[in-house]
Amino acid sequence: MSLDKLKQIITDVMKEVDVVIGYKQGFDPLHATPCFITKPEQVDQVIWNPLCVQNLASYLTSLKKKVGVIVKGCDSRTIVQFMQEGLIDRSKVVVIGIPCTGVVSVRKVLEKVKHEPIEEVKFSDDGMVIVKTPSGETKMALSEVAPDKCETCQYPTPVLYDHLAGEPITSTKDPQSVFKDIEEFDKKSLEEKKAYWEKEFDRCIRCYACRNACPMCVCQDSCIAESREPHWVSQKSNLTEKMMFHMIHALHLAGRCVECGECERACPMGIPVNKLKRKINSDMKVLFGYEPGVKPEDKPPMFTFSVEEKNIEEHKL
Amino acid sequence: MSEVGPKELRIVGFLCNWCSYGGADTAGVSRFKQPTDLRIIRVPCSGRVDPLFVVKALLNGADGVLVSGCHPRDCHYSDGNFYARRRLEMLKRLLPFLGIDDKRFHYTWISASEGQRWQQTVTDFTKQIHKLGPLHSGKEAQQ
Amino acid sequence: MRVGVFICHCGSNIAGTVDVARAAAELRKVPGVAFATNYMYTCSEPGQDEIKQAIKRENLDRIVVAACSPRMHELTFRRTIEKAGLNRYFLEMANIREHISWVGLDKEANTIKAIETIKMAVAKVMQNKPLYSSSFKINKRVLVIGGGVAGMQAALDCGDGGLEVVLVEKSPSVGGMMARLDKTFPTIDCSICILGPKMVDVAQHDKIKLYAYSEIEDIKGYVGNYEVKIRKKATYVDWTKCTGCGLCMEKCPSKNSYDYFNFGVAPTKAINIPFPQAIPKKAKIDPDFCRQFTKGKCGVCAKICPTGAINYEMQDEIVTEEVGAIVVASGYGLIDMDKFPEYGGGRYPDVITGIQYERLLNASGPTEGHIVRPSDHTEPKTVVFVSCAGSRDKSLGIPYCSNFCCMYIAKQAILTKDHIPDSQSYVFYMDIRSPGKGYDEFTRRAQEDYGAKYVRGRVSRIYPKGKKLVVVGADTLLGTQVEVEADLVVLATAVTAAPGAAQLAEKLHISYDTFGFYVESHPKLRPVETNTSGVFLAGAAQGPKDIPASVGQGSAAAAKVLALFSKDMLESDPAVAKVNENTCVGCLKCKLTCPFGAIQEKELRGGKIVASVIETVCAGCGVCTSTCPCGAIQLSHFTDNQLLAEVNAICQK
Amino acid sequence: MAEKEYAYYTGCSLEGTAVEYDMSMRQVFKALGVGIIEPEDWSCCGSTPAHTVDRVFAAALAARNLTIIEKMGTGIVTVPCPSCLSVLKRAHLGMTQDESFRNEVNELLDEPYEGGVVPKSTLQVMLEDVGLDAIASKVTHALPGLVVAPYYGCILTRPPEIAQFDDPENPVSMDKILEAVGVKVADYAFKLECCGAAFGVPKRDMVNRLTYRVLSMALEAGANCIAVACPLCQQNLDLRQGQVNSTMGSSFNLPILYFSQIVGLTYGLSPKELGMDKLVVSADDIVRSRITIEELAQREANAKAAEAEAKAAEKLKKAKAKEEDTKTEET
Amino acid sequence: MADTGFIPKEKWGAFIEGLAAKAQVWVPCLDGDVVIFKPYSKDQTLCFERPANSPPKGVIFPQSDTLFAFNFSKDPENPQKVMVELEEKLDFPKTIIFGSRPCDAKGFLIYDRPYMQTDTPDPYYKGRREQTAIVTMSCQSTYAGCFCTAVGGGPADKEGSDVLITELDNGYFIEAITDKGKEILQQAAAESGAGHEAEALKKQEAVRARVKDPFCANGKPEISKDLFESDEFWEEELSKCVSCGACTYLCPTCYCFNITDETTFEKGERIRSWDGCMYNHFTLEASGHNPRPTKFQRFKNRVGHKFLFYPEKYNGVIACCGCGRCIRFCPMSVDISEIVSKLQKQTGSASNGK
Repeated sequence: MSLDKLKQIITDVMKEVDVVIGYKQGFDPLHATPCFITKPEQVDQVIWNPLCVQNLASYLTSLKKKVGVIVKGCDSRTIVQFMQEGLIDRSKVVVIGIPCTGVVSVRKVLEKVKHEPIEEVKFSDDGMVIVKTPSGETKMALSEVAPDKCETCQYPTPVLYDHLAGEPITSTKDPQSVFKDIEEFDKKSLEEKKAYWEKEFDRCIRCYACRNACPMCVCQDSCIAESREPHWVSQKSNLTEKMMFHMIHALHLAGRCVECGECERACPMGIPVNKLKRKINSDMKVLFGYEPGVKPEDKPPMFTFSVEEKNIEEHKL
Repeated sequence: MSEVGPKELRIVGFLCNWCSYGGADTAGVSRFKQPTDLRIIRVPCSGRVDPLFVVKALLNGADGVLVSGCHPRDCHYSDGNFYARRRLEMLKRLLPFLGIDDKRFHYTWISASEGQRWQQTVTDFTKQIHKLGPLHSGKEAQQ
Repeated sequence: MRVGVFICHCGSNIAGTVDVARAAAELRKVPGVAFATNYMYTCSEPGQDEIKQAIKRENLDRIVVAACSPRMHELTFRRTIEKAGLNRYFLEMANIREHISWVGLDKEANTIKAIETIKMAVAKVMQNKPLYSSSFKINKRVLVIGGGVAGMQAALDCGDGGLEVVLVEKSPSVGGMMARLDKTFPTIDCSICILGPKMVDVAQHDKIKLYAYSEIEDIKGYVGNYEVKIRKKATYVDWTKCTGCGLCMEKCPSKNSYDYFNFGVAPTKAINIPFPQAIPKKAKIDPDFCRQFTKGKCGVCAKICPTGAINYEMQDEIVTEEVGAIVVASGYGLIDMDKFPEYGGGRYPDVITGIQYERLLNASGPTEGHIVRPSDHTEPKTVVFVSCAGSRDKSLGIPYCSNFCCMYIAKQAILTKDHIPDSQSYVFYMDIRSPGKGYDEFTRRAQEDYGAKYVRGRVSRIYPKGKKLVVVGADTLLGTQVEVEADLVVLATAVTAAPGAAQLAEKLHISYDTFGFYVESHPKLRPVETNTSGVFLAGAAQGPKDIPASVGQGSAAAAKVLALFSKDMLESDPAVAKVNENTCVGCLKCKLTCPFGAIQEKELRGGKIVASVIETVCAGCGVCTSTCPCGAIQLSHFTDNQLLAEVNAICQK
Repeated sequence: MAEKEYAYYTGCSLEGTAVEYDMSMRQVFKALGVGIIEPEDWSCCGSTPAHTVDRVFAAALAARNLTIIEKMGTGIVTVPCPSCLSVLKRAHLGMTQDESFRNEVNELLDEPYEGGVVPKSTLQVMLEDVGLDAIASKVTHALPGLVVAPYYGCILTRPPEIAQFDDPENPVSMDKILEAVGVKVADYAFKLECCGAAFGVPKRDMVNRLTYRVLSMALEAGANCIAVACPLCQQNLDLRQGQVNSTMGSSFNLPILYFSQIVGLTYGLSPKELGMDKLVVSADDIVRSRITIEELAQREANAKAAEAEAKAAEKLKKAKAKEEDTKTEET
Repeated sequence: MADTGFIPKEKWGAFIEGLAAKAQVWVPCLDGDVVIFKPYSKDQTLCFERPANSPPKGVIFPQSDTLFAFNFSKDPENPQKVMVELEEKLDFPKTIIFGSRPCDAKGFLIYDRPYMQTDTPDPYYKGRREQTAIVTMSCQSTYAGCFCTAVGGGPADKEGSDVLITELDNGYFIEAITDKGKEILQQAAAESGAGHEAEALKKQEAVRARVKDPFCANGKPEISKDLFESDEFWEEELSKCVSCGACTYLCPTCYCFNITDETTFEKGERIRSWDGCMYNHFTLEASGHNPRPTKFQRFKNRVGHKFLFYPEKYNGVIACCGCGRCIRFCPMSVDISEIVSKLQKQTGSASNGK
């Protein structure tokens, strides 16, 4: 995909919208940051490379204007899910899709270069990332430092778009193994799983970055994690309350999580927050054959029912 | 003390007003004896039971949670239990992922006339929970 | 907050297995509880006075009554505290009888359970908010489902009371089962002779709108305002033109139609009027047998009909009626013969059911009242009646008694002797159940005056032997096996729920028991109400019952409807969902899941979209509350915080 | 080759009084391609006496056999004798439905029964697993004019919660199989009537009276033979027919055949290999009037040839086994 | 100088363990792939290579702190009367924060002014603060987003620390800064620091030179009020902010809190827990009105508090220590240094930038 073509599309889209959301270079060579383009001269700031990790569709529900938005395959599912839930007016959104060959996990790159200051980041055509630090250049394969979601990506090309910057790509990842990690984890003993989550959630500082970064967390300021009416969680900072918050997050996303991974990326404490939601998604698939954010005409399974549930059997004691 | 064990465990029951609460009443009227561990919370409909109530109870000291509503198709509010079924099934599958035995959570359908079924359910579920033992160890209790 | 706790002994019902005094003492230690006491019978007049006085004396503002199930007395105590000036929703009940004292053996454990249960109620009541009903208009029309004797009685009583009635009957004529009976016990009155005038009244009553051959398609709404869709099934005869002359029936060449009215004891024509006294007396085509439909040509009736009423193209039609209350009198069904392979399972033509025998006895039946064997049309001399064919038989899933078989068997034995004086009747029975006025005398008359031989025992097998049927059974009084060679065997087949009873219940949102009979609000005290307000029961739809009981229930249901409609406005239940517009984010997921369509979108000043509840439509299930992610829509009286207070009261690590 | 293999539990009767049931059943299964293996070291099922004494003990006797069968891995055991079947099934169901009962029974066993065996009557296997089409397809000879009264006895379909097969009050499985092989089945009302069961010794009069009714009803229904699937029924109707005649003044001469024998005859099997000669009331008449002498001779020859072949195969197998043994010893 | 010492690498572990014997020692530990302060124990993996993901502020100002517990009790004879017993714990154990960075240490100075240096000091904060010694490690490198020199700090700044340790090639150079520090140095049984000073200084200077200074204002950036009050400015800069509060919770200087009572029937606790101006509830009034309903206003307050209001109140001291955590961990990479440099008065050269 050429950046020039993307810029051309943005320039065209600008004519019919109030703002186009894209990416520009962030505070250091390893970070990209969202940019809100309202003037033609800003188009030149736009970049596109594997550092463009943020899910820009997250902004759609809070914007009242007519918006053009750049989406990767995974991000596009957010828009489809918004449509299923009637959360956006599709006529006010122009979707600029980018076929994506994978992004980087900043955390994984930093781990590779031992958290040294980043001086330069380059991407080669053969899928390598070259990172320059004071102690020299480190070369790593993009696949090595990609976030987990890229490893099983089924939708490299956006599932929905008005403009596509580039040629569509089809996934080479086995659709059967999307939830392999979840299945593997579930095989562990109850004690192991309990210990795992206790250790992970204990780090939580309840900063709500996971929630606020989540495109599907529609409540935002009204989140029950902070309210007294209803009073689901106290202000105590113990494991129970932390777990409770994460269960609220997970259960409110049941059958809605599009697995963009923003929650996990946003967490400053490195908690695998998306795992719970992916577990529920794997069950949604089994129970209702449902995958969030794929078909705009689908109904999220928790807001509908079948009189006869084919895949739910009555539990015996 | 409980009939099934030396020490009572904490079991919370969410019962819909129209069927299962009535079923528990019927069991009472018929004097169907049951273990005493269960504490009942009356809700209008199983569809009112947010799975988070179950989580809240399990995280905060309950050893087992039982939810019971009208039989599917028989909901006083016509569809409430259909939603409940989906939500509770989702939760039941999620609990073991968190390391909580899904046997600690049971959801079922009991009508107002099924006193005997209620007795059986309470007895069996209480037995099951006693078999699993307490969910919360003393260490955590201090937290 | 000043909570008052009243713990009831209920005589020894509670105090026998719960230490109520200790419970009261424990509750006094709970912060927020300003007063706690135990009382012999809290629901009694003095018991209620005690609550009222304590509210004034102790300045109480919340009340917890620990006693029986709230399903029993919640309303009683709500009224009590209301009289003492408190909002009725400042009451919580702790069910320490049905859920504790009656089911737990150990007094110590019961007492602890009771204390905790009462604490839960205290925790909840402290979260309770005052709620106020609002009034809404009612549509003073009533729908009666089923045109049997119970339904007709309800319709006539409502009509006479000045209400407009919509009567829906599934079959082509009203009359139900009673119209098929020959005589009624214990007076041997001619059934149709006493029912006929009622049927005519129904037809002629200016307040009653009759939909015959129609079924309920769908019901929406709530007490006072129901919208009912009725399917008028195609009769292929334009009833506005049909005069009921019967010419078509006479000329119809298709003679082997199944006769639903006569339970197939003899065939009928494909176009027919079910019986001479039918109301409405209109013809209808059975397309399963009509040659025009099965073979595509015939048209005899169309040619012969003097008014040109025949219309082979007729389609079902859906009409909508608006009513404010519903009486369900959909009647009963009978178990199939094929459930009795040991009695031939329907393979032997001379083993018939009681209702078929009624048709044979009936002067307007297919044999014009002559008792003949269906196989060879000869007069039977030995008739065996088998009672409890299916009833009280757990293996068939029917543990209950069918209520009226003992009586009609006695009647049929008497009538058999009347019709064929040289006949001999045998009755195999388990017990004779005749607890009505004049009933036991009647069964004795069958034995003593009419010589029916009653054998106490069950029939194990019926098999044909030549032209006869051998009935093998036990005589448990003599302790021997009995074999009777019979000409005709009549099975008193068990009463079941009417076919489709469950589907109708689902449309009405009323509950039904394991057997399909509709469940009343209270078996003793609210026998014609259901748990869905505005829906009442009459007749055998609620359980097997005989004619006087059905008629009585029909009138009772009518009285309930008239009482309900005696006001112009109804009070809504304020325990409905409410939206906190500050925290609602307008995602409207609640609108997706509301089973009643009670939620709509609302735009606030400044353009913010929020959910809004239509109070009268909301039924108070709370599905919206558990759907709402931000807790902005809360079901009053069962809010998250109220339920959490209960959870927190018992779950403390 | 057998399509599917079943464990085949004969029980004691089929080794003695009902050897013809065993012979004919094996032949029919062979003709249908149903493989059967007899469990090694099977023991008494417990029969009637055990469960009148002690429920756990009775189940243990049956379960010992189930354990052996479970290890064979066939999944299903087919049982010709309804009494054995009922006992095995009762133990199986009791042990799978009630954990504490299972533990109690397993306590008595050397090796526990885990509940992995489904007992089925031979009728059930033929009707449900083989299927009527397959049964009909093997027919080579018609038996014209034969009218059979199918007699099921009391225990084959009852109690229904144990038997879990066919209609408990009006069974039709045998009717269907016999109709499938082209035999006319009488409309017989006494399919389930009591034959007197084991009271033949202590209360002979009563049994004679009961069998009399069963037999006369069959005649009345126009049957010229009765088909059975139970060794005890067969014994009471066949062995005691003379007794009945002498005590009741009747003159029955009604052959009582196992249904498998009738099926075997339509499959062209020889009366001898079907054990027809073991019947007390001879069925020669109904056989000879329907199958020619030449045909019978041919069948006899076929049977002998088959037997010889089987023996040869057995010999070869034994020889090979011996060879193997010595080989292993050498190594 | 007697206030310095040297510990060879092989004695480093023993040094920490020695401290842990006499006080509760909080050290940066590796947990998953993040570094957080935890109480020292032998089975923890210590990590001094990079600053902890979250600062050690929770040691002195816990995320949720039980101010006191209360019990309701009643005389059953007089159920109308409820008695309350309070239980307050104000004796705090001796504590050492070991391995914090100069910026983290400086954070506590920002805390001290409102919590201690007033007429009504906060007993909980003061109690813990006085019992706590801060042992700081000077930075060996710069880290994504950090800018300490731009706000008057430095990678080896001693302000706020009791001890400053600089890692050398074959050991650690220890400087005791306060009396508490001297006590620790004594305990360390260190070799003399003399002779290692030069190496330490050289290392410190080398890192200092690499720290970026987006303000170029000698550590004292000044903000233009005109731009600060412009809604357009905030809307343009902050569109990408998702208004989570990670920045405030990770900030060593953010000291806001909330107080709630968490009660059941008989008992309860008054909890003081972290809060932050990025949260909607922070300014939500009981009436339902919220004076800062949007993320723009909230972020404006955050910047304002650090660079305008706090300096106004406390003699020009900027309430930002330049640790860079809020930039590094911001999910949307919002850069406060970039925003502040844009807000700077047209004096510095940086204001010419974008």
